[in-house]
Amino acid sequence: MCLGIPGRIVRIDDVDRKLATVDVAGVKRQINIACIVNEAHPVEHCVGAWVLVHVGFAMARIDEREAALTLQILQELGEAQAELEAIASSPGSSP
Amino acid sequence: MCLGIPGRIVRIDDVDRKLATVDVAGVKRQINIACIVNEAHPVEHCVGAWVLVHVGFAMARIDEREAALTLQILQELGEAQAELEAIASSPGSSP
Amino acid sequence: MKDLIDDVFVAAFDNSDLAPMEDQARLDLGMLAAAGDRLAFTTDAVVVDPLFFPGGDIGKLAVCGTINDLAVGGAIPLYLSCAAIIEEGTSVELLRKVAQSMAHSAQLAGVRIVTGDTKVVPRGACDKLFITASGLGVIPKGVQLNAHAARPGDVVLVNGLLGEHGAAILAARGEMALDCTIESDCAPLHELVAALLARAPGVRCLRDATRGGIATVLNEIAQASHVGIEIDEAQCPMREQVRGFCEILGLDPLYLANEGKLVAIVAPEDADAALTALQAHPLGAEARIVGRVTELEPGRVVMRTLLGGHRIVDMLVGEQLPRIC
Amino acid sequence: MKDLIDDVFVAAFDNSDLAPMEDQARLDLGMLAAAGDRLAFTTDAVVVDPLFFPGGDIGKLAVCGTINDLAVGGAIPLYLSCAAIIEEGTSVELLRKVAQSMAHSAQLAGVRIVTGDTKVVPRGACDKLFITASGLGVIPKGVQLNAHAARPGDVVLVNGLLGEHGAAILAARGEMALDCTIESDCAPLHELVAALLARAPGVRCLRDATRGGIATVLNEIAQASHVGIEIDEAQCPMREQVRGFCEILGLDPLYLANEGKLVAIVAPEDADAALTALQAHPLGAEARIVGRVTELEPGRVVMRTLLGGHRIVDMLVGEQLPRIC
Amino acid sequence: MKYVDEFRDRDKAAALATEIEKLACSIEGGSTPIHIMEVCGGHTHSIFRYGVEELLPARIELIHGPGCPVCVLPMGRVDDCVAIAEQPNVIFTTFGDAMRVPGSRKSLMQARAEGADVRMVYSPMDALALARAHPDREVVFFGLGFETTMPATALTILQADREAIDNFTVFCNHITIIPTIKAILDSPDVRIDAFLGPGHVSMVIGSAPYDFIARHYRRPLVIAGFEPLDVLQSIWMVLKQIKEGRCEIENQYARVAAAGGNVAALQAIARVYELRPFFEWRGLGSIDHSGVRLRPEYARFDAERRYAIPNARIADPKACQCGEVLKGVLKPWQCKVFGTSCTPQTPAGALMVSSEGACAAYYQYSSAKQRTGARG
Amino acid sequence: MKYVDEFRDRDKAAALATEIEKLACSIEGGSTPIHIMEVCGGHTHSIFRYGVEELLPARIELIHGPGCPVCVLPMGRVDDCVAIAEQPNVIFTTFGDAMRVPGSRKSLMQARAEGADVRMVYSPMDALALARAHPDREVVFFGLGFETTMPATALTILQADREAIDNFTVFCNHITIIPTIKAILDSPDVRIDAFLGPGHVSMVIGSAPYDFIARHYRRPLVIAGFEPLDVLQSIWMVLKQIKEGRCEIENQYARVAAAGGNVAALQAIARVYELRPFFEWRGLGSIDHSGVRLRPEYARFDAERRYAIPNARIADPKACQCGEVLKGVLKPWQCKVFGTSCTPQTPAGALMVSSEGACAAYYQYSSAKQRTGARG
Ligand code: SF4
Ligand code: SF4
Ligand SMILES: [Mg+2]
Ligand SMILES: [Mg+2]
Ligand SMILES: [Mg+2]
Ligand SMILES: [Mg+2]
Ligand SMILES: [Mg+2]
Ligand SMILES: [Mg+2]
Ligand SMILES: [Mg+2]
Ligand SMILES: [Mg+2]
Ligand SMILES: [Mg+2]
Ligand SMILES: [Mg+2]
Repeated sequence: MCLGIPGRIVRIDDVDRKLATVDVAGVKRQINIACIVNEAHPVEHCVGAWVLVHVGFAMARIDEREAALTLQILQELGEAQAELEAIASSPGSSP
Repeated sequence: MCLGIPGRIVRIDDVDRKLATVDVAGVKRQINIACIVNEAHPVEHCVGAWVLVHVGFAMARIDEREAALTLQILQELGEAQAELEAIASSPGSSP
Repeated sequence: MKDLIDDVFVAAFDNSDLAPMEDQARLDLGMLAAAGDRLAFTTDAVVVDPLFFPGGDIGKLAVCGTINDLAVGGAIPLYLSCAAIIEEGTSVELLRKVAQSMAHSAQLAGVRIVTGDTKVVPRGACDKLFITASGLGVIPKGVQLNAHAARPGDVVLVNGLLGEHGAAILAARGEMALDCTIESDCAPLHELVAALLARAPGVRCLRDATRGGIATVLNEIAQASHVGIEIDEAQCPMREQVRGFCEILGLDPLYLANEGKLVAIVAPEDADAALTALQAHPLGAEARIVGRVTELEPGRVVMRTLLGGHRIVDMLVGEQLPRIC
Repeated sequence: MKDLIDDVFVAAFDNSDLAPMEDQARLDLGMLAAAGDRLAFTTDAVVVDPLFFPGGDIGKLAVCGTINDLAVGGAIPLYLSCAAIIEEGTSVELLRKVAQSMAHSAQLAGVRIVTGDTKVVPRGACDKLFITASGLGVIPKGVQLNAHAARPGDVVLVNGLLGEHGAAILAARGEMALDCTIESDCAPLHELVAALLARAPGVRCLRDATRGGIATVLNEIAQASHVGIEIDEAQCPMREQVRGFCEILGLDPLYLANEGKLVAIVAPEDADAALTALQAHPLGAEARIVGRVTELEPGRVVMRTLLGGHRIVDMLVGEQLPRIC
Repeated sequence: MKYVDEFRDRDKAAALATEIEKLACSIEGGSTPIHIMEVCGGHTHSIFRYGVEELLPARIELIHGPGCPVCVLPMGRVDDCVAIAEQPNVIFTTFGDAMRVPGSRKSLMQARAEGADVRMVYSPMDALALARAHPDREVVFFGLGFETTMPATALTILQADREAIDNFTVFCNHITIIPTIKAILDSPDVRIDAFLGPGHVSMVIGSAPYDFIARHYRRPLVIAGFEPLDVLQSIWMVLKQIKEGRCEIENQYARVAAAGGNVAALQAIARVYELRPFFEWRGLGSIDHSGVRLRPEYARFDAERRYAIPNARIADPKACQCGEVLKGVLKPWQCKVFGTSCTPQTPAGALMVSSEGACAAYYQYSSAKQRTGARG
Repeated sequence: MKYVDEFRDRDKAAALATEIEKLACSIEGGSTPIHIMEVCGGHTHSIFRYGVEELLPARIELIHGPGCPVCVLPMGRVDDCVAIAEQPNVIFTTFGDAMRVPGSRKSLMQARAEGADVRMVYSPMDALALARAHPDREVVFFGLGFETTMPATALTILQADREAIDNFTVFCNHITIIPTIKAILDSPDVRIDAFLGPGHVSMVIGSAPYDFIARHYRRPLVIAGFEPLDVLQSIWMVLKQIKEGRCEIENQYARVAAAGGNVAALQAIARVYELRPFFEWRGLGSIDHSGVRLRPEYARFDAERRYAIPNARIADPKACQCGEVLKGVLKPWQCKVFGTSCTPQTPAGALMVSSEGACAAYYQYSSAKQRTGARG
């Protein structure tokens, strides 16, 4: 449930009503950003932010560092395997 | 103005509301006959009557005798002319 | 829904040339070229309301109308296409009835429905069902029928009683609450045309007198041929109920649509042969010579009235409306 | 009104084969038979909403769609009919634009609109304008393209980026308030097809991937040929915006309509030639081999997913709806 | 069709034509034209539909009078109809005749094309039936016509009253012909020697209301039926009066129009309507006491009171000469714009709209010879 | 697409699959299946769309949970939607997902085909915009979804309140997943070893609400993202917990779902909704405190109060075994009517309606092999 798609805020449309335009792969749509603004993150400073969009609302900011961490784990898994495979298939290894 | 067409009443549909069905060359339609009924001509006795229909109302009974008189005049005119022509074109007449 | 609807039509039309798996029918050109030297191609969008009416339905109308547009060019009608635009929510039962009527009409007429399309549009985006039929036929070598071929002295024939389709449709709509037994004359005329052409080579031009009635067709011919046409009101065959219907609503029956009537312009020497040929066919039993082509007032149709006077029978401006004055 | 509208179309289509005075076009059969041995005949009802959209309009769509249904049979498209159903009150200016677009598209494609019909229906009885176009073409001798001709081992090609028409139309309707620059791919494919057939005689089957997208077309071929088809998600060419559009609305781009894309099933030995031929044409620059025909699960289309797993690509049930879960 | 076909007979017409020819020759004054006005559009229609004029001697000139309620409808009234029809919840019902009459911005036909719910009915009863069938909608009936049609509208209102139907109103534009005939006879340029009287009006009002025409204005009048033989016979009767120096009200249409009219119909008229102080006629201007409206007792059925209508007086187009044609001063084809900027497709004046309008009739039914004005 | 494409990578998937395979082999119990329930329909969709199961060892069996708000919508609620949509002046707005869900008589799609004004929207804000644009109509929004969607509806109601829009109401069918997970864990025939937690619900509510699953029910749970690598990685994390004997709430989806959830969203939820005493779930029956309704302060935006709705409890079809499938007791293809009387064209149960429904997903995306039940 709850189709969500990452998008980047490219314009603030209405500061009072907390409306902004988000860009998803070049497709734009006006969304409500009330859930991702607060005193630390005022509406005006949202341009450029990556958010998770659900039914026309930004429901979360996407944490770039966390995303990178997740990918890094996957990367390392892959590399570890590649090494193992390389060893397994190297001429000198036992069958 | 005032397209009127002769038709014959073939059925009484509603005595109270004075509605009847009229037949015009086999085409039937419900009409209002309030204007052609009175104590002398109650609704119930209208079947068979020829009436002049205008916008869904019977606006007059058609007087068969008067119609015949009119046609008779035309008929006589025609016959009188035919006689004259016959005389004019008869071999013995002057050219 | 969509698949179901496709099935309804495909199932009804089932024949060897209908290839529902392909995007196009493929017809043997050698066979066609053997039958004649020209291919006739026509299309008609049918939007009749109501869909079912005395004497026919939208399906029969689409098939017959397209056959007739081929036939009046002298073509032997062979193949039809059928494109249906359907309002969401229209019952499959209704569609099945229409599809079967099309299939039946086509079969009776010896033509095949070989390709088609169906589109369902949202509720309110169309009025239940529209059908567009296109038709292919072959014109035998030597047959030359042209709207511009009428010559002064030619006679004008019709193959039967006029105005029945138009009156039947108006009556079936029920808006004027008129009750009658008028039926649409909807019929395929290609066999009648074949019989006519076989016996009367002097046929110059044929035209089915659909929307706008014979008045419109005669005007089109008069203009295309730069001739005058004079018809005689007393010779225009009409059912008594159609006359009554028109008198009540103030309509002119010459402008009422026909769907099984044609106008034939025939060289004078073949007039009798043409009349005989028409009358010998069931769809021409009431055929009549209704007028002749003249040199007077080229482009204009004149009618000798019942009274013996004359009036112009002009092109219809807009559609005829019922009137009370 | 009616006459005015007839004039709009007749004036726009003006060409020597269009005989507005006759009920049918008459086409030389000798010339047709010289070009091939089969006549291709097809029809499409076009009901697109909105009438004008990025990359095209209903008129261009009608012309291209009908040309494409001829082209994928291997036919050289030659003649079109045009039947327009028009809502009372639709502006003549709009109709003129559509008619001119049809005429322009036909001219560019080298086909002629030779017969037509227009019907005006009361306000509310249709949604502005529907166009049904039928088409005639000639299939050259020896060309044999059939939906049932796919064989295991054949390759599956498409001529370019998928899903653009469907996405452009959905976006143009504005209901989902998505703003993008996706344009319909609406284009006539007959020249591309001619180029393909000239270089790759091993083409077994072509199909334009319109309503229902390539998913539907592949299923039709798999069923008609009793073969399995496996495509590779990673090879399906798609514009980034189309992918984004689909992600936002939860749509599957494989089911989005195309109006300038075809699926080609080609014998393995001609796969490279086919790809080269397609890529050499402007409408095939993004052509790609997207899959192959298999012996497994006849009648079924399977996709190797981006992840390396597989899923079935079934026939679409009803139309795709935007979703949030 | 009984009472119809007998009156369309070609042979009888020929005989009548011969008699008329003879009579016309025998009337003193040599070749001076004899001008006969058929007041009623129904006669105009019949004359053109059957080519009656062709059977008449050159000396007889028919003048096509103002007796078509559609033709004399001023543009402002059409605008009012459109304004009512465009109210959100209204079903506007009308006879087909009024659909194409141009208003200053659009006709009812155009309003319908733009989305207004305008429906054609055959009878005011059908409009009332629509009101019964759609209690959530407001049904307005466009009451149009002379005395012939007035009773139908009146009886429909009385029926609505009996059934207490509250979503039915009438936009009353009924008019009466008598003051208009008087106005024409009073105009200085009038050229009318005799009248054919409107048979269906007389069917309702009888013949007495025309007495002043014979008595004060010394013009013969024959109440005429609508079949072509009726018209020919009435012309013949008129000529006999002229020949014999009589000025009387005679009745050719006695089979339908009784001398006393129709009592029930007159009662319904009296009960429902009252005279307006004046009413605007297209081409003729304002004429006193020439229209009726609903009495206050039936105010709740009065669309004029229920809807805010513009009620603007729109001047006839400058080039339009309908007034002169209606008075018999000009023949239709003598109008500056006849056949050029005024055609049935693009009517400038009302006489080009209805098939009863003299200009439309000439345009549609007359030969090119007549159109160019070269008439025998 | 950033944050999307990286998580659909074929090579990384292969590497993960190998690790999962190794882990699964190394977990004690030999070939006993390891049952992992993905609670959320979004995961189910992703699993089928990308063929994730094919990459998993035979020992791992995924159980597709009740986390699709469309699938668990009872028939009676669809009937209520239809009843509201068929009110004369209503524009009924809904996410496309709900259009085809069968009610006892018809779906919203069928109601629309029969003339009801039903419109699909992408956002509740769009429904509110419709209300602004059509002040003469009544716009009803069908509020559907778990905690992820609740804030959007709540914020829209708050906006309507600020603007004093009086033709906008919400038919609130929002539900909450926690009591339902608990109900499933309490059922005697449950066979679930671990959970993938719904990442987008956690984006709103954080991770704390799941603590009881680890603490009381001793099942590991990994909050998972929705891209296929997210799902695979979460399965790998779950297996690691099992292998290591841990029962924890872990978060694979930290890039989106913060531990504390979204404060603003939770505030909006708290302000607008209150828990219902119970709510009916299709296939699962009534579950206490599993749904929310509008607080009395927002009663004027509550469609349940504005419209007379049937509110009938319609029993699931007898043959329907959605409940068993939802609990993981049956695989979809083991249902008596799967693929015969229950297909996506003619869904008997809700799991066949939405593409997130486990049965529809099996029907559409799985190979014939799986359908016949002969699964490895
Ligand atoms: S031609 Fe037109 S403007 Fe002139 S009198 Fe006739 S209707 Fe009036
Ligand atoms: S097959 Fe149908 S009835 Fe059976 S569990 Fe699935 S959705 Fe429910
Ligand atoms: Mg045609
Ligand atoms: Mg035709
Ligand atoms: Mg024709
Ligand atoms: Mg098609
Ligand atoms: Mg409809
Ligand atoms: Mg086609
Ligand atoms: Mg097509
Ligand atoms: Mg195609
Ligand atoms: Mg036509
Ligand atoms: Mg519309």
